[in-house]
Amino acid sequence: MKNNSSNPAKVVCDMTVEANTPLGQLYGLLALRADGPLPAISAGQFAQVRIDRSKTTFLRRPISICTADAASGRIELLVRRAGAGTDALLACEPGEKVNLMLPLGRGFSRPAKRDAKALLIGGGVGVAPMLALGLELKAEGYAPEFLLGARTAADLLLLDRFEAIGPVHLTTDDGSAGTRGVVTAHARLQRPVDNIYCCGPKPMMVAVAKAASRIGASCEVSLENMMACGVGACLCCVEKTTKGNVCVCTEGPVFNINQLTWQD
Amino acid sequence: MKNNSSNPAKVVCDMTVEANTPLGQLYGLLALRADGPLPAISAGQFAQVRIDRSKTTFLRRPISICTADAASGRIELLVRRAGAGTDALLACEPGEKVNLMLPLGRGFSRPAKRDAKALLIGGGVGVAPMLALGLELKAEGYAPEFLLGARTAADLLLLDRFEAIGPVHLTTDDGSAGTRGVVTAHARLQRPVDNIYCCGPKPMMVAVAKAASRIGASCEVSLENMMACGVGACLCCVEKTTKGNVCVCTEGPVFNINQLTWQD
Amino acid sequence: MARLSVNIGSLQLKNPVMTASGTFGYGPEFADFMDLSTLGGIIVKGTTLHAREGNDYPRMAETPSGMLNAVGLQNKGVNYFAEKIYPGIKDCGTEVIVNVSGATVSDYVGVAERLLDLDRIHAIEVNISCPNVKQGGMAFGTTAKGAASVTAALRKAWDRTLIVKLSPNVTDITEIARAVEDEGADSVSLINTLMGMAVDVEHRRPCLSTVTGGLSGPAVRPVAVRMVWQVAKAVKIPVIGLGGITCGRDALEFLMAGATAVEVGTANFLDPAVSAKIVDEINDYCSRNKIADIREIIGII
Amino acid sequence: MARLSVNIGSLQLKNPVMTASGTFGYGPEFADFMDLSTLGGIIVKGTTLHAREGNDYPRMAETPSGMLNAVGLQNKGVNYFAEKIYPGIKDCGTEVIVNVSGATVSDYVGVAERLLDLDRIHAIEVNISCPNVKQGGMAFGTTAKGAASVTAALRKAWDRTLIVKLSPNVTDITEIARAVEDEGADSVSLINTLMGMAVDVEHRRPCLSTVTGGLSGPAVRPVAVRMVWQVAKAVKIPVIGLGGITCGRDALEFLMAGATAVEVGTANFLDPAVSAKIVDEINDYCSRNKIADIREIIGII
Repeated sequence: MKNNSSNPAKVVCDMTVEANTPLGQLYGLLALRADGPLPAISAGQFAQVRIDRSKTTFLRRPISICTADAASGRIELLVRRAGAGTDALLACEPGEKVNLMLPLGRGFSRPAKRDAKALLIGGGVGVAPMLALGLELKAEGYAPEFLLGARTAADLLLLDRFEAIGPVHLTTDDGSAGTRGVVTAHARLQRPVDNIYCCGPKPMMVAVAKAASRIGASCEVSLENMMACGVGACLCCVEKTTKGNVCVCTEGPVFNINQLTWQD
Repeated sequence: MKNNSSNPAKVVCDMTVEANTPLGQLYGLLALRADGPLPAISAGQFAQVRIDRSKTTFLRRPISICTADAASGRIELLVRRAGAGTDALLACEPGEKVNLMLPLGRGFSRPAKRDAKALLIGGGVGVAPMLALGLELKAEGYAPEFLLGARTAADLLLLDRFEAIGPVHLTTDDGSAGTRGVVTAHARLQRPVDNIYCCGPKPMMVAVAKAASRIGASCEVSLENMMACGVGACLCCVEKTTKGNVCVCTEGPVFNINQLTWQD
Repeated sequence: MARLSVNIGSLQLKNPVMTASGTFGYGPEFADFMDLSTLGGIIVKGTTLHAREGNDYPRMAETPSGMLNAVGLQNKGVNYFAEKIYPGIKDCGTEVIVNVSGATVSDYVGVAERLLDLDRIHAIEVNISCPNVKQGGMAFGTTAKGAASVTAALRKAWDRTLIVKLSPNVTDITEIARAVEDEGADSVSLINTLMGMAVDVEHRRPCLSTVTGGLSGPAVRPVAVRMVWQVAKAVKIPVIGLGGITCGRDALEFLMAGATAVEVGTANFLDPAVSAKIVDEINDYCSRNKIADIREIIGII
Repeated sequence: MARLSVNIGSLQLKNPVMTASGTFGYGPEFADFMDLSTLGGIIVKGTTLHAREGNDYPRMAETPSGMLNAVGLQNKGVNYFAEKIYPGIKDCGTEVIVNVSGATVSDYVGVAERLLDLDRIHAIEVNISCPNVKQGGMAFGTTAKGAASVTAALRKAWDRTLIVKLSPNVTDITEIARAVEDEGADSVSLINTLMGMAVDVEHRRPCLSTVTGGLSGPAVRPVAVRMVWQVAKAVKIPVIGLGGITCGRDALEFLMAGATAVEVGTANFLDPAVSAKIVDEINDYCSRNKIADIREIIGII
């Protein structure tokens, strides 16, 4: 039962670190290159990254793909220091090899209408898939807007990249950049929105989901449940949905909020 | 019960890799520097090295100290690739920190007579403590000779360093350098020897011990039993001696062959 | 190329390497990464008579060289397996073995009876050792009496190869193994997970929704090898070894300790192609050591 | 600075961190690396009535996040301890607890009676769970009856704090714990090592001279935390937790699961100063979380 197609949907491969750019104390942007082309990758999909340098990290770490150029075998990963595993990953030096499984999971859907008002909302490191989605939507002729939130100005990542794609609205908890407060309090949500795409801390996504229902916008969120396998085998990363417990790694990580049971 | 002396006999500390010199495919010489002076170190003592880079290496690795300059906090370790732990150690880059416990165990004794004919016999990576001992003996006014054995010429390590101390006799299994055959077959053992000091593979040490008894030379060997703690707490590295099971890490690693039960 | 084929009862495996239940899905999940037909067998996830939702999230915690899980037998039931999954995997080129679970003896029997309709299922592995379900599961696996009762009932209902998966959470696993052997099991597989627990000290709560869960991974391998060695000396039926196997060397530990075949579990999460590599590594070891037939080293210790 | 002192029976510990028997020698072995007086206590190596040579080399094997040992209670006997070692450590500034082992009940009693001569020994830890000796040891620890018999005899002979160290190699550790509590033990400590085995596949032989040995280290921590949690809920006497503790966070897992104190074992081999650091890390956690008294979080789960 070998997948005989010369280009399987998923691969496991060593990739070379082309660059490892620190973004402040807490974050880093890892540029990786495969030896050849990669399978098609769509915004919202993730990679399972093996952490060879950390003695205490046993499992792979799921990391959302920030940008991808499958043809040239290049991807970028936005990494937040969350423990020994991510610390070790951010310690990788250019030229070093990192083993990844990718692309995994299902990405974001597309707005029903070509002229839809699409608002991409990212919080903290959750901006990663929003950059990928923004690039895809723009390339496909949509006009995405961004609403990015963070604790402080220092935690607003890759702003220049977002501004190159479309209008960017900002909020910070301390008001050091953009509007002070949470994203859901931002004025942009008072104006019409057709499609909301969101990735960030769960409390933020829950609030965004509520706001979306209120204003009648379609809304997809990207979940970050803890995972082991990343391919739907271990059933550890399940989210309770209208269809019962489903694997975030295969049915998600992107879900339409209608599938979720956050309201209950 | 703090050891209040300002200079304890043993320390655990991070040391900086000053150089990591490959010696062929199988070996490497690691030069390490502590932030300050180290406790007095004598030939035959060893260090317990923590291997941070290897996921699969749980315990420290005991490694014989090849050369030491306690005052300047410098030591050299001769390392043979024997698995993931030593591979990771030999992958260390200059500037990297390595954590060590040292100096551990008891070193070699001194010849009874100032004009003793001392023959230092080393096999493979077992030459490491012989270099330390040779340097000490010469500095103390003895005239040490070396008998070094290895599989091939490529496995004869640090020859220039030995030749700078005293006469060096060589044997190789394949005859690619020195006399073909084992060290115990070397002609030097036909001529008078008062003190033999030996470190190498166990079969070689057993043969040397036999030869020493035959020619009536005093003989000390350095054992390499597997260990966990290195300080006499776990009782895992025991060797059967005339006094029963004793810890190689504290009673040794150097033993006079009279203490051992190899004859039985 | 050494002869690697082994027999478990009437079941013939092209080589001793199978994938463990709950760690390899039904197989297709891994088809992008490796050739499933290179395996000795695939043991599909725990299947029950009726669909089960399993336990609440969080169900997993990472531990030193291992992980805890508390999935709780989430599956869509044996009918769904027979109708929706079996047709897609029956021709995958290797033996497909179904892991059977239940809360009562009649549950187990019901699953086995339904599986009799499926020609290509030549063996079942009976899970009497799941630590993550309230009823049944491990309850049957921690007493010789409980283990015997499930085995006896299934022996009547299932005439193909019957493998019973044993719990390591017992004082004397050989007693349980002998009990299932006496009731006609063709083989025992061990070990299932060790019951464990982890605490999130920052939030002062258990890491798992169920508090305790099953520990797997390389951490448990020494316990698994020991139990396989003990059981292989205590019974005449073939023993299948599992617990922390990550490479050919690890698999050989189990074979030498007395296992006729092995299952690769948690390691599938670390490297999705590892099970195929393990077959190659066992082959390499045999060539390197002039071993013509893997059976030469099975139980050599 | 939180209040860290805890009581085990009549034994008062300045903090809940002790070093485990067989991993810290008698203390002085580590005095170059840390200040022994910062510890809650030191549990010295297993002591028997008469001197024991222990098992043959090899006695140790490295395993994933752990190690196997088969030392077999090598020690010079209780008289040697009383005469040659006790004088040198009785004033080390922390509690010295003697781990007592034997092959027969009268052996255990004989050791305890000799220790009554030593004023500074306020507690003994009774090892009924050593997997590495043929007679006695684990035999007493795997049945409630055996555990009770040793405990009852020692309770008569020893009027100071009596701690019984339990084996994890059982189906229901709470049953054993209740049995020793019923016989008057002041505390139980757990877990001793899990019985394990490793194979040297290149030489096709066991790694240990005894074939099987005791598994310790972070690998076993989830099993240890689970058993401590179960036992703490089953008995009224204080529980001492051990098994794979390497840092303050690990120690806090045990405390929150119900342990009144902990023992640091194998980690002493990785960092000879780790036990002192763990005391500091527990203090830091308390300050960070506004905990005035460690007892606020003991058994919080």
